[in-house]
Amino acid sequence: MTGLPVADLLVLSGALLAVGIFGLLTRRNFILILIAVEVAMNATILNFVYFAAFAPTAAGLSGQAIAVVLIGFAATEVAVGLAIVLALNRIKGTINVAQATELRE
Amino acid sequence: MVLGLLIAVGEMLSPGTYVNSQFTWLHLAGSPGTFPNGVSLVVGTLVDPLSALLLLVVTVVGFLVMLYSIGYMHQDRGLPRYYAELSLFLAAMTGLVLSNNLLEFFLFWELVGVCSYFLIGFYYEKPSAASAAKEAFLVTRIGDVLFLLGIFIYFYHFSTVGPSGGWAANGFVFANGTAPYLPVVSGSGSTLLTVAGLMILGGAAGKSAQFPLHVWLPDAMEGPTTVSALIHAATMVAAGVYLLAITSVFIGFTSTDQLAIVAIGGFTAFFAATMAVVHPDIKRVIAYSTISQLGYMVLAVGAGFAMVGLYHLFTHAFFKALLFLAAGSVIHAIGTQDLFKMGGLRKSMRVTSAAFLIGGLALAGIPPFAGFWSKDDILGAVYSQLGSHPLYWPFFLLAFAAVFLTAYYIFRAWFLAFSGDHTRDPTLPHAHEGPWVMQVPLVILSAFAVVAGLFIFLPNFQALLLNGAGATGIPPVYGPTDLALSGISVGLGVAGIGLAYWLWGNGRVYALPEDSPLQSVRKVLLHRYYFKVAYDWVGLRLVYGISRGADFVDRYVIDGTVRGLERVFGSVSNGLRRAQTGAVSDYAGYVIAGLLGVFVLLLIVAPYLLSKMGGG
Amino acid sequence: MFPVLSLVLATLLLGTVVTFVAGRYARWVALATSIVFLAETAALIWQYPGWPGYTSGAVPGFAFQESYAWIHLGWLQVNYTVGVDGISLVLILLTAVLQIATVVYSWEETRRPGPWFGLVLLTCLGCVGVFVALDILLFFLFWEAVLVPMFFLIGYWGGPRRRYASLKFFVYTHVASIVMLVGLLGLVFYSGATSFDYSSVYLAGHGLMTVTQTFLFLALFFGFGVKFPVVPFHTWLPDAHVEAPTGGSVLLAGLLLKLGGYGLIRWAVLILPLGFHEAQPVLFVIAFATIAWGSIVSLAQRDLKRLVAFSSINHMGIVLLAIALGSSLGLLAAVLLMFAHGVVSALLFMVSGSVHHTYGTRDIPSLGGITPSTPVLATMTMVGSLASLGLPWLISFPAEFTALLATWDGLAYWVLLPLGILVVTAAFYIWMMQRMLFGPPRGIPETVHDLPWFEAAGMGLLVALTIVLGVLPFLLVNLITSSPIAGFPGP
Amino acid sequence: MDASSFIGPFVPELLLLGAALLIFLLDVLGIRRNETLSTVAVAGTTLALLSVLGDLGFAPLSVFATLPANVIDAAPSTTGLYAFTSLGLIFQGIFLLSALLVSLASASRPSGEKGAPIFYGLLLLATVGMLLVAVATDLIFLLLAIEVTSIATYLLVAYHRREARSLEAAMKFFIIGALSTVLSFYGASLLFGAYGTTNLVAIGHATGAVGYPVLVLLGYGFLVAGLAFKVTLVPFHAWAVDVYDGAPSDVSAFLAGVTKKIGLFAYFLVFLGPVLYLRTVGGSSPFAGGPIDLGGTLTITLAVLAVVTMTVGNLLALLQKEMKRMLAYSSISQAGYMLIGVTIGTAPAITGATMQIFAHVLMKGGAFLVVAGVGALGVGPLIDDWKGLGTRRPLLGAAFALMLLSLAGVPLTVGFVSKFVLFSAAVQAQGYYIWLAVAGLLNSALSVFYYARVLKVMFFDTAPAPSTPPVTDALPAGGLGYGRAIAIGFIAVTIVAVGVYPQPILGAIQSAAQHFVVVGA
Repeated sequence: MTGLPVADLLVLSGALLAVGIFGLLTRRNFILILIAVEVAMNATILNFVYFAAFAPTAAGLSGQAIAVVLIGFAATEVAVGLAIVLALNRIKGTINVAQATELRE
Repeated sequence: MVLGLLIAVGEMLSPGTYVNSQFTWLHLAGSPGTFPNGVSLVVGTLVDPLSALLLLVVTVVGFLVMLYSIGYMHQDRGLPRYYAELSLFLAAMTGLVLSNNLLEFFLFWELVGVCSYFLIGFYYEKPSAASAAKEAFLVTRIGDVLFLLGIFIYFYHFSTVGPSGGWAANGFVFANGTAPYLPVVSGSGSTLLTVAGLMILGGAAGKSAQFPLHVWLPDAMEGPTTVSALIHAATMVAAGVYLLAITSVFIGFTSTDQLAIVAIGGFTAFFAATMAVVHPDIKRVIAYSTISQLGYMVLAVGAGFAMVGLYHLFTHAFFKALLFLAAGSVIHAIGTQDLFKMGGLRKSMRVTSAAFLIGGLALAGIPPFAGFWSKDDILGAVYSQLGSHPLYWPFFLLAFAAVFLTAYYIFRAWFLAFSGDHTRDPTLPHAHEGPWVMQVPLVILSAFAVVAGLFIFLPNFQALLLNGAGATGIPPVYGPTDLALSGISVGLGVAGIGLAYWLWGNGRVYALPEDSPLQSVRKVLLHRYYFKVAYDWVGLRLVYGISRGADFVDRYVIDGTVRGLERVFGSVSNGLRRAQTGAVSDYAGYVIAGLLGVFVLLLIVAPYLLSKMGGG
Repeated sequence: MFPVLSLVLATLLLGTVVTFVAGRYARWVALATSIVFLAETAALIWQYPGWPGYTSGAVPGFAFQESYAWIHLGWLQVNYTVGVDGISLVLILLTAVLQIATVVYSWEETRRPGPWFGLVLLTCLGCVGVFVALDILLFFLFWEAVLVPMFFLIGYWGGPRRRYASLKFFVYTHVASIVMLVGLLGLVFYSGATSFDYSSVYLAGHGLMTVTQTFLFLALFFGFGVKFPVVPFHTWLPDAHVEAPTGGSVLLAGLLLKLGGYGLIRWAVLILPLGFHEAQPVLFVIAFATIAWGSIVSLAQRDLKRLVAFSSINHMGIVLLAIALGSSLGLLAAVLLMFAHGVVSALLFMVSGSVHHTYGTRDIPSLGGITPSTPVLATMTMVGSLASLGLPWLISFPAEFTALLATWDGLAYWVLLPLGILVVTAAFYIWMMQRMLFGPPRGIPETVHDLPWFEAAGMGLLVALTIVLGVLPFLLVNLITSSPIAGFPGP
Repeated sequence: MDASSFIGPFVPELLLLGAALLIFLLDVLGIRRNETLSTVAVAGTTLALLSVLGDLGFAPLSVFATLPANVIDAAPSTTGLYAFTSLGLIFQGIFLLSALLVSLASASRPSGEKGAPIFYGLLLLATVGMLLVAVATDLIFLLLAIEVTSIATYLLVAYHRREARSLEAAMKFFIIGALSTVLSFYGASLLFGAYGTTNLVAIGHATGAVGYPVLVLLGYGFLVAGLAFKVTLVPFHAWAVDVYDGAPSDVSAFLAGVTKKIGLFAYFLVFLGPVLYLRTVGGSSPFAGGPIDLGGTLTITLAVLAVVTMTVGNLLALLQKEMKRMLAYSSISQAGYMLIGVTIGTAPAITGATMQIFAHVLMKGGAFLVVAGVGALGVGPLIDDWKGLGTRRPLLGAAFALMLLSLAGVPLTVGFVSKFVLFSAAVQAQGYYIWLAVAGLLNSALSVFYYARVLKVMFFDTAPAPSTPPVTDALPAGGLGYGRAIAIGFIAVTIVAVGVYPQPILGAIQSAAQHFVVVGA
């Protein structure tokens, strides 16, 4: 499986990942952080799909399967996240993660 | 003690016999290198002329002092302690005399030392007594340490070869009267032997209070007078001389050693006498005289006449003990030791004054008293050796001069104490003789002081001395051979007495004119040449200062480093904890930083290291 | 054959456990255990067949040897192997004596007697374990096991600064033993020894290259040296001693320090001759430094206990010197010294303990002339001090004599240094006695009672031993000389 | 594959699932008594544990065996998702043991407490995830299993829905967790790109024969970072302290005890492949003639991480004031020790690491259980609040002291055995690995300080007048409650027992590790 133009893919998915991470680092709003995580997650999914196209059949299929699984998984994760957001909001009245620094040295 | 006396007497009657028995005290494992079949340190007894001589002294004087103590000490507290320690001392002293090898000798040597330590400190409530005891222990300790080194050298280098009987692989038992070890030493060994000899000298100097380790003996007078008489006049201090004697007889000294010994002895004889000249304390005067007399003995031994030295030791023991006991009964009677407060005791204390007079005459070397014969022998013997080394001269002269001083200071003391018609200090209680238990020893000792010297004319005694010397160098001269020499020494003695009479006789008190140049000399002498001051300075300022400094370093530098380390860790820890902000985005930042770090490791650091290590 | 050594360990273990729960009767249990232990030790000595003989290169054999499989992982062969030779026997005897003395001395310990006596026994158990262990892991295990009870003894029953002292003791010595562990593991795996047993390690260790041996030896030496302790790694000792309760100090000085000496002989010097030879100069320097430092510093101490502590450093320095000589004479001297110092320092620490709770202070200058009020205590002090400064007829002298003779044998005129230090040692003891025992009474409360019977008994035992073995040293020496050092080749 | 052959191997997992479902069912039925639920959980975990032990071939338990013997340690296929290695089974045993102890101890929590069903349910589900991790041979399968655990534990931390601290902990846990998930999956995707497969065995064998070194390295880099979150390697550790601190102590016991261990096992699976491959092929570069030696590179990277982790963890714990945070940091440093095993990767090293993991489950889990119990007695969170506890409650104090000493690696405890084996393995590997041993040993020496400090506080410092009247004896067994008391007692006994005679367990692990080294890669 030589000749695979890895570079341009990496540019794209790498960019997605970077965007996600950047958001995760800079945002203070829990919801936005969740979104950022999703963006980053999509970089991974994109990789699988893309590589699957070049992989031998069996592996290729598994690659697409994995992509699908991951999409589902991402959804669950977000759900859990939202649950926590709600609870947090109920207690603290805010979803600004920067204000939750009770646990520290 | 009686047994000891019998042994001694028996030896007297049949001179030159040896009784030797021993058993292994300590067996050290052998090692391929040094001692192929190991070493046994043995403990045994050896009775030979030398030991017999000293044994006689120990037993007789010991017995008399015990007797005397009954009267002298009767109102003291802690008598059980006193007698226990005294008996222990006598036992140890006997052991020392009878021991048949250097190690055993050292064991008892230390034991008598500690006994003297306790007895000096008998009145331990008195700070002066306590500190005197300390001083005695430490100063002698210095000598002991050197002695120990001497033992090592002999033991290590000369214990596996040598004459039959002694120096066997099982330690260094004295060779029984055979030729001393010296001739056997080869050239290379002789330097070591010289060193060893010097070490022995050091030990002897410590015990016998020879210069420069003499400071402790005068202070030791803090102990009861009986103790001074027994330990610090007759027996223990003589042990140093005895050590030199047996060493020279059984091992032998190199000529260098001999010179050193002569030097120490001669110088000390004079040096101590000068200090005795001015001292107001009756006991200390006698103490200084002891040092000086010991100097004579050392001188004799150094010159190669071990037995002559011991002969003087023998006589000296009696008259010096006599002097002390006499002084003791004076102190007992009027409760002061200050000569200048005394006076006119001749009337009230006839026995005592007579005893002191006899002792003084003996010490001054006036014939026919004991001191004359032995001292005269010493001088004669040394004189006969002057040829062997030019450097003998000055010390011979010093010793000779000391004769004059001796006579002077002892009679100064006698006149101050006994002449005149009343005590200078009226407050003193009226003097009277002590109980009979105190007088009898005085009488007996006086008798000895008169006749002990004459023993030399007993054939047995002569034979004893002759055999004792074994095959040692020169057969010593006995009796007044060189009349001129004797004449001079006696003359000096008489002159000294005369001077003493002129200055102090009949209750006169001679006051040195203030403007006299001698004042400064007197001051120096009174301060004992500032030796004690110097030693205290070294001990207290220097050593203690150093140790204080060391303590400081220990606490704040060495341990400080440890605690510093703790602090460093602590601060690092706190620094790291500050990173734990609690803000989740910071944590996410750390994760990303970590990710980048991992990339750096994977892509840059690791390959670099691998290329360095060559496949890891 | 009958597993007698395991029996000894079992005795102590059982005693410890029972003592812990025995509450008010703890002391009786402890006493009983100590007596049984002493009896067993006596039996051991009685039955001791003597050293099987030693030929250079061959593996030394041990008496009463037992060996059971413990952890076998193929690459990791650990056994429970125990055995004794003369050296161990002497030190076990020391342990037995000190244990019984300590138990008696602290007879009326009222603060939680159960744990107190239990921990005392546990410490002794650890020490005995170290002395009999012939397997590296077993050895290290006991070695470490000693720390814990001592940590509690100091920390719970100690003086005002006990918390700091206990922590310092624990951490400091633990660090040392960690380094030692590296050395031990290296010894096993670099030498390719087939198991952790002494015999195989011994053979393999002799086969190592000089360089490896040197590094391993230094690592081991650091571990053992801190226990000694050697200058400059000694500062845990004064703190620990000053703060420790009397019983703790006794075990600390009497036993724990000996572990260092024993370990150095058994696991470093005998196993790594080449490395030892390379390291000898270092050892000499450190030994001299330790001797001088300990003695000089103790001259400046005001606190009696601190003084004794530093004198211990000085004595252990002599032990190190004797070991460093690497001659049979030296090793013999070292063992003798360890025994002697064990007894004497224990006695002196008991003395300082008694002084403390008789007069409420250990500050020498503020005391004086205590002899009339407490003659017995004063006597104990004198015997202890005189013994410690090496007076003949007392236990230390034969040991020090041998050590110094060995030093002359090995180092010629260097012996002057320890000899000179002897004077200093004498100086601070004599001075201490002058200030504390003699002179006009000072700082003495109205109602002073001389020692209670149990303290007197505890010390009396040691005093008796000091004198008896001082007069008849061959009793001890003949036991040791039948052990491997009798044939120690010496580098 | 037909049902039996599918159901067969997963009996333990199914047992736990069953128990979880039963618990939720009871919840629905309104039966929420803590004791009951805990009983169910305990029963489930016990059965599962028995079957795992049976599979491991412990003769007395062979009746519970559910796996055909030939399955275990069989040569793994390069396509399957899971395989049963005995090492994996041992890990399953460890996970189950921890879950068992936690649910047992939780029996002593106040009866009427809200959310008890959720707690047990999630606990069991998380365990299921772990069990799956232990059998994974496929990268995605592995990551998903980990996620199952993660998601369960996010909620587990948060199940005190009224506790601000718990929620904050959950939030941090979640965010960092999510980030790490992204990273690891991204890494996985890159590897998939490089190798065209996600089967670890295939990857392990293929390491030598693949282009795109950079792609591979990046992939592994992302995986190292992503999984490091679970293993709590420095600097991916920051969340752990806050989470262990904020979570209920029982949960902390579970988290600190085992969840990080799945990360470690994941490390075994993912990284030992290439590393071991190199070992077996004799250190030749997988990209023969290529620019990069993958095995060596990973080894060095992990070594650095290990040393940094243990050192920083210890330093952070050094002056810690709060008990739980101190324990948290100490478990971070412990992770560093375990990583040594992965780094060296020889059978002895894996034995040591596994033993260390087993020991840590006992010590750290036990410690947190004690903390929880003591908290129930009304003792504050600060270490200084424990003053005199050791003398007031000798037994509890002794047990805790035992755990601390074991953590410190004092002999006759399981903690010592594990460290001993681990560092012996490092020395035995020789070469540069001895420095890992030195670093680890020095660190454990450093760690002694803070453990000893706690002992000092507990036993030597005299307690102030009890400020808060102790809530003691609300429960039997001295206020601990039987469940917790039994759990703690069991742990204490085991620590000593295994510490004195580790041969059986060590032997089992050793043989398992040898198989793993041969098969796993």
